[in-house]
Amino acid sequence: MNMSLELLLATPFIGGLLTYIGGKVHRWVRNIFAVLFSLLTLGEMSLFYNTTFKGDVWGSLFGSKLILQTNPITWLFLLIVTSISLLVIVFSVDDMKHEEDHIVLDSYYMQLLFVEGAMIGIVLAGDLITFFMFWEIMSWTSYFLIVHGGKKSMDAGYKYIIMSIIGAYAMFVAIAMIYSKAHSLVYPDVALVLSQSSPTFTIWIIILLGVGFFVKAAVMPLHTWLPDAHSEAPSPVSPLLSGVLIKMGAYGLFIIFYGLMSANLAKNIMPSIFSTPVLLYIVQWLAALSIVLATFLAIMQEDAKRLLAYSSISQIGYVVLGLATGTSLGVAGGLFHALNHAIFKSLLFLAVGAVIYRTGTRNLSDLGGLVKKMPFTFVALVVGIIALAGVPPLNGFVSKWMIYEALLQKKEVFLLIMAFVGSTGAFLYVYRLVHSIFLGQLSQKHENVKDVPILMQIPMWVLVIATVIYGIFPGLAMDVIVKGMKMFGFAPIAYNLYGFPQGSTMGALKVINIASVLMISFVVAWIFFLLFSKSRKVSQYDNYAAGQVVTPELKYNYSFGFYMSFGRVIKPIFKISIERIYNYWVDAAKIFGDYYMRRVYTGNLETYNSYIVIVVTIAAAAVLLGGKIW
Amino acid sequence: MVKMILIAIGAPLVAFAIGLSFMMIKRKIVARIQRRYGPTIIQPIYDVLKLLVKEDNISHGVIFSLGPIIAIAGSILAVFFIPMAGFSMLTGSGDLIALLYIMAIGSLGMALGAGDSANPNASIGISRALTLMFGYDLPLVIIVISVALQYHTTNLSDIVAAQANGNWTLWTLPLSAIVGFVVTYGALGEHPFDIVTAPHEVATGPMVEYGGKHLGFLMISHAFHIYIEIALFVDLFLGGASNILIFYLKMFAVFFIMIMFDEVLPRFKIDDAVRFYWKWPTVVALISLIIVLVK
Amino acid sequence: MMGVVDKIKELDGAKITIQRENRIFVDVDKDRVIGTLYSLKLMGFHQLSVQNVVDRIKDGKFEIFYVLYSHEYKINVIVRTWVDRDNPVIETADKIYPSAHTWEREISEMFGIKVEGNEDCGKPFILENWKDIPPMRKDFDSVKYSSEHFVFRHSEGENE
Amino acid sequence: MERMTEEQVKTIANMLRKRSLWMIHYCTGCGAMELPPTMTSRYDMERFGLAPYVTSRQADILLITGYLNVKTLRRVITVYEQMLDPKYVIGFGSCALNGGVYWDSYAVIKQLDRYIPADLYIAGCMPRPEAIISAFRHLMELIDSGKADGYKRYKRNLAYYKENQRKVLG
Amino acid sequence: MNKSYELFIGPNHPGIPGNFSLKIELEGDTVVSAKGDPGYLHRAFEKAMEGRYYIQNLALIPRICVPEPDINEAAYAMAVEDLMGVEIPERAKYIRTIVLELARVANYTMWLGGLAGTLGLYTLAQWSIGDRDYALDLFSDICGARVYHMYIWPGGVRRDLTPGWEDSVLSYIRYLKNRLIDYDNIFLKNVMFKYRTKGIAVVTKEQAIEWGATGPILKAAGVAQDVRKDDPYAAYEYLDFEIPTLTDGDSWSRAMIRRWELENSLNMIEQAIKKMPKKGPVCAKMPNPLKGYVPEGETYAKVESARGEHGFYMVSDGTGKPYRVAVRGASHTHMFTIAEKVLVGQRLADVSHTLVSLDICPPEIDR
Repeated sequence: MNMSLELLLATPFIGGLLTYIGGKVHRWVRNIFAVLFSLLTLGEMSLFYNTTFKGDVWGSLFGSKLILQTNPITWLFLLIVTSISLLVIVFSVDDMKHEEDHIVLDSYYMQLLFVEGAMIGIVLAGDLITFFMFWEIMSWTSYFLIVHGGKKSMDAGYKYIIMSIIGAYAMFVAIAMIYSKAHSLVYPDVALVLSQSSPTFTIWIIILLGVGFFVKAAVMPLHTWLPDAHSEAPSPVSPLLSGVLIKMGAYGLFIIFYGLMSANLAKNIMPSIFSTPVLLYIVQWLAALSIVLATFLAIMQEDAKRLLAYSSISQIGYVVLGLATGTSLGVAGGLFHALNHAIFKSLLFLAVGAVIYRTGTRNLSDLGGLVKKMPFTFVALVVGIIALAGVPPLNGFVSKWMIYEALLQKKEVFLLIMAFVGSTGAFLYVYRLVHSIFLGQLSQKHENVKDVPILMQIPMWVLVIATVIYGIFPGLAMDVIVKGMKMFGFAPIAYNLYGFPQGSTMGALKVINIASVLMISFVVAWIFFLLFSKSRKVSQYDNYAAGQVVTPELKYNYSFGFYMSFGRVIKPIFKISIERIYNYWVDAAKIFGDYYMRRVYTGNLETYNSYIVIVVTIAAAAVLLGGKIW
Repeated sequence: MVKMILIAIGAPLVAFAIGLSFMMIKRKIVARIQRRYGPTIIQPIYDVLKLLVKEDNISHGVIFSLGPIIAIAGSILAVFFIPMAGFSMLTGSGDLIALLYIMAIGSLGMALGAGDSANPNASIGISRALTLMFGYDLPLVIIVISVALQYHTTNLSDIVAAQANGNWTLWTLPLSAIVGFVVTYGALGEHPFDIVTAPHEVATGPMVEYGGKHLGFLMISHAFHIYIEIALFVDLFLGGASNILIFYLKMFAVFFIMIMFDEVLPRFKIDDAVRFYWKWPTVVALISLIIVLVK
Repeated sequence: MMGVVDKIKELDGAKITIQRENRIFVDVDKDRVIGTLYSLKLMGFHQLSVQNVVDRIKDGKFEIFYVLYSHEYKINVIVRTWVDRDNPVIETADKIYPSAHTWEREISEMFGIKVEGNEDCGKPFILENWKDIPPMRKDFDSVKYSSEHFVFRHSEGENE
Repeated sequence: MERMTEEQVKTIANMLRKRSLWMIHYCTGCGAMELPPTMTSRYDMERFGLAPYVTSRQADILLITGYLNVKTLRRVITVYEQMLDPKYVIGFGSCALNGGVYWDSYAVIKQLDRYIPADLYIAGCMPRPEAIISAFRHLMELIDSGKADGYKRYKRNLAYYKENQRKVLG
Repeated sequence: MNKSYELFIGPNHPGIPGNFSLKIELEGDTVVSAKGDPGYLHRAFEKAMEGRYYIQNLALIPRICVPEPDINEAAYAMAVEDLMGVEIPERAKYIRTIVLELARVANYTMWLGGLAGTLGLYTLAQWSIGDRDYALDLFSDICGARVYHMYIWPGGVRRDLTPGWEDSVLSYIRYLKNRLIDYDNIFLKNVMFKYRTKGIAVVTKEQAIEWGATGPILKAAGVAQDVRKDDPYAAYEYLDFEIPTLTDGDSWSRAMIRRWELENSLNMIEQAIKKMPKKGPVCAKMPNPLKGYVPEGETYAKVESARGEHGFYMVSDGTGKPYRVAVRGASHTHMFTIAEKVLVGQRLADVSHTLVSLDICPPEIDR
């Protein structure tokens, strides 16, 4: 058992290197290696289902033990990391085929696997050094993944890495502060130190660590890197970033809120509002603001991936909001939403990626009418948006419902209202997404578009099935979550396979009933529909145009500025743009950074790869030998 | 068991009948307000049946045809979650919060279908519909929260039960009830919120390409829709009812007052409608919510 | 009020006919018409009521008239000019009177007069798919066209 | 037996159709001037289940309100072909019948039923609301007896109609 | 990036007042360009009139403008009278005034219904168009037709008023004045109405003059111009009336102007009935219409229609048929010079409302 945690951690790294080498042999060797190793990681991960394992020392650094650990909560995040990575890699095989330069591709797969490994490391970490080390590896490798997307993505990556560095420094300072007090960075020791130190110290530590996680989780106002990075990254990378990478921030928050700082501690050192410690209450408000503002911004987007990116900010807001409630139901809802968001957001990014793959554009106003050409992708996207909008019976609904109930129980009504607003707003932007891409008039230049190849469809199907299963049987996920939360001192919540009985919640939920009644009424309505005379299919040009004839030349498709009138309503809110202030800073940093960084970042991928490999090797060597050196 | 099945079949039928009767009455009352004689009372039935027996139907694709079907399926689903005169099939399977989302299923299905008609008028109509939905959802959510906090439950059956003996929410939370009434206008698309289908602007909006049996289905789903919105209002604020006649009378009273106002108001523009909902109804609902919180 | 009539009388190369106290005909050459219109507008004739054409087929000319009106003096001035029927080209007045733009579109379609400077002239306006000579010309026989293109109903009975 | 039921279904369908006639909101000519009075409070044609509807897909009756210009004819044909069966056409006034006062006009077609099948004509220029309502009543009778079969004729003689249309529209 | 899209308003669209097509290009919900497409009602009146006798043309001209046909008859009659030098009898002048003003009332009530309809208030549309119908009854009393009266003809009017007609008119006016209070309450004083119309489709004074606007558009922009005052015809010089003006030039001002004019017209009819000579000829002595030739010459006759200046430019070559008749409809300028410019930047929701507010009458444009 001991070995296997390390094996699990090592598999993607080894796989990454082998993939890179395999790429020199043949591209199929590389592809098969990449898929195999991510599959292997998933397989190894699944062994840890329902396992709790504390403290597996795998090295030491600065006299602090390096520990790997696992429990059901980490398993949940491992599941997200490994499964989405596998699907992304499978999707990449066809999606990245157009890339001519095989070096680019080799390093691409290697970086994918490295990011996966780094995230596994973060989740498995049992001490802050391991955590921080893999955190950094994740930041840098994902930066390289983002810049694969071309010229614009360089800027986006810059923004991302600069903000990541700021977050990392904050984190580093916090870790150094703890280390200076405790001389050990293992979680239980840290928790002990925090509980014994002065409240000011503890609050500072939490704030500093929190900044790092907030940057990664893209909670407003530290979100500005996300829209650019997630939209400019290559289409298979976006699901990894949006679905998984930002969850690491959420995981980090979970660790500091409930791992390093017990609930009592928080209550003791700071005042409470609505029985929530004030710091958590502020976090809740930031999360709620993220939900609302990012929803508004998503509504106004004209670019499919940017829209999804903003929606990610909004959805991660739910996760953080749930995590910060501090009640069992809320935290469980937050964790469950992290899983659900990973599933449906990856699904959406893959579906949009499939559209980009076939049409070459992600500009919503250039698309339209693709439902007849790409029906499978359409179904995938529709399932994704229904889940995202939180409409029963799909998975997004259940976790949102839990968060709402938790807020309602705590009478945090204003947060609840904001969460609700974000969710109704989601109807707007998800409909815009599906309408602009798949409905409306098919443009002439997309006459010959086909559905995507089977290798790209499989990941989408897997995610569609997962969306439905976790929606109808939320108990499957709750098994893991409730068990894991017990270890962090949460009271268990009553649940069953299909939902929640009335008791620990203010109302009851049984999704299977909703789903089955919906299905039955749908079938009844359909049969009733079929009783009447058949419909004849007409072309999209045989359309009402006030008596005039619709011709292909006519621009008869409403897509640009879909919610322009709504935009007029919310305009006053965005008079002061946070982003503009940030952009100014980033530009300044760029001017400064360009001079020095160009020396190091030559723009040559081979060089980058060698950097990564060297860094990883040195880190590994330092850690493995660390105990002996220091 | 037999009773369960009977209710399962009967509830949607009763809901449809009530909704349809309101459609009939509405046309007659509106005609009288407009100094006309008005159509025969069962005119909507003729209209729906005529549409259903059209010999020719057109479709722009599968999604286009699915739109009206999902609209009806979603409406039937919502019917089960609203306690109807003592019967409440599924209130134990989904509470008020779930109901808010369930009520959206039909509209979203309809929106998908209308989008597939490849007509900008339909697209504008849906854009307006969703925007309007966003507009009235804010006050609606606030009043739903205040009612839930008032009775410490989100289960609609319990809320109805708590209002027994004339202890209606209307008396305890009059401000919320007023906002609920205003929200119902938007939810039903009555004047001045008939922005979605405004014929002079977008040529009936989402329905622009629907004809024949598709349109008939949309009319049926509208009947359900009327029932759902008003039944929800009655359950939340007028204490539901223990028998169907009283339930109907309460619904009728609400509907009647609604028509009286709606025929003398011109139409809002969509952004003004959202601004309106986010201004007064929201403020009033928040006041009511704060009253509940303080109590 | 007489002041403005005197001013009109002083217009270069114009033949003035005072039909009524408030209706004045100003006949000018084709080359001078834009200048005359401009001077009249400066005098306060801001409104172009109608601009249209009379087909003087016997003289082989098109008579183009502009009915102007002044809010100030309450006077109608009708400016007339003539162009050859064989080569009907006029200059646009839409820089002076914006409403002339559409009138010119109409006369160019109905009479086949070319209007220089008006880019919309020549595009179909009222008629669609018109292949015959411009219909408002005197030599276009409407009855003949209509009996050639349409079938009249003669007696009772369906045509099937 | 089977034939009988089919017959019965048709009868019921026709009964429903005549009670709910939706006319398309298309004012092709000046006859449309008498439609608002017919629609509104004084004559109130909603009494008979007649209501104006907006798009071609929703409507049952196409009213050719008066003369039909060639340019309009093209749109009318588009609208007529977009309408769903069963659909009925009423020609308003003498202009739709034989060109009326525009007998010598180069722009106005002279016989509506050469281009689209008319089920009914209303005489007069312009027909009074009473005449319009009586025409609707007559149309209802025709529908009831199954004689309003213009849409079937259009399908049957499509070549004839298309030929005529092509001649005029070019 | 495809930013804009196109939308047809008309011909088969409730948002267009008549058979007309407006192709608008929109970006989001804002109009970026609007192009009118006329010709759907083109019947070649001007051509047809050249081929008919003066008296035959009487049957054609009312059909040029359907909502208010009488102005055509009056302008045509005035043009012919002007060419022939005929002075019409006093009583005919008053009758013409009454008929024209009654037609204006009919037009404005219909217009009010149209405006209310575009704003979604169908109740007022039902009321006002229903009330208009009683005015049509009055027409049918004097000439037998509801819409196309052919009552005003060269030399005066076709026949004398039916006995007791004045009283019916007066009772109708009383009725309508009472109803106007209801209209005001439901619509013009409605907060929502102000909300929808204030600041929409603004035509400023400078623009109105520059673009050649007439009628209510000009009055709403602050220019008191009215053919009835400036160049009085019929019996207007004997009547006492004011020209209402406002300064905003927006849709609300135009609605208010029309509302005042409606009341003005009712008052004018009352005055005219009071002042009208009770007896006397209603038609000047005219030559046999089939033989009588109109002298050679040209003239421009104009009347004030509900939309603005309505004119007939008539050229006679001395034969029994007019050589050329050119019709000036106010909507021609209002549509192509004003509406197309004013619509740019408007919201889609305001397009049909703007068209009705400018009172575009397609038959007048197409002719």
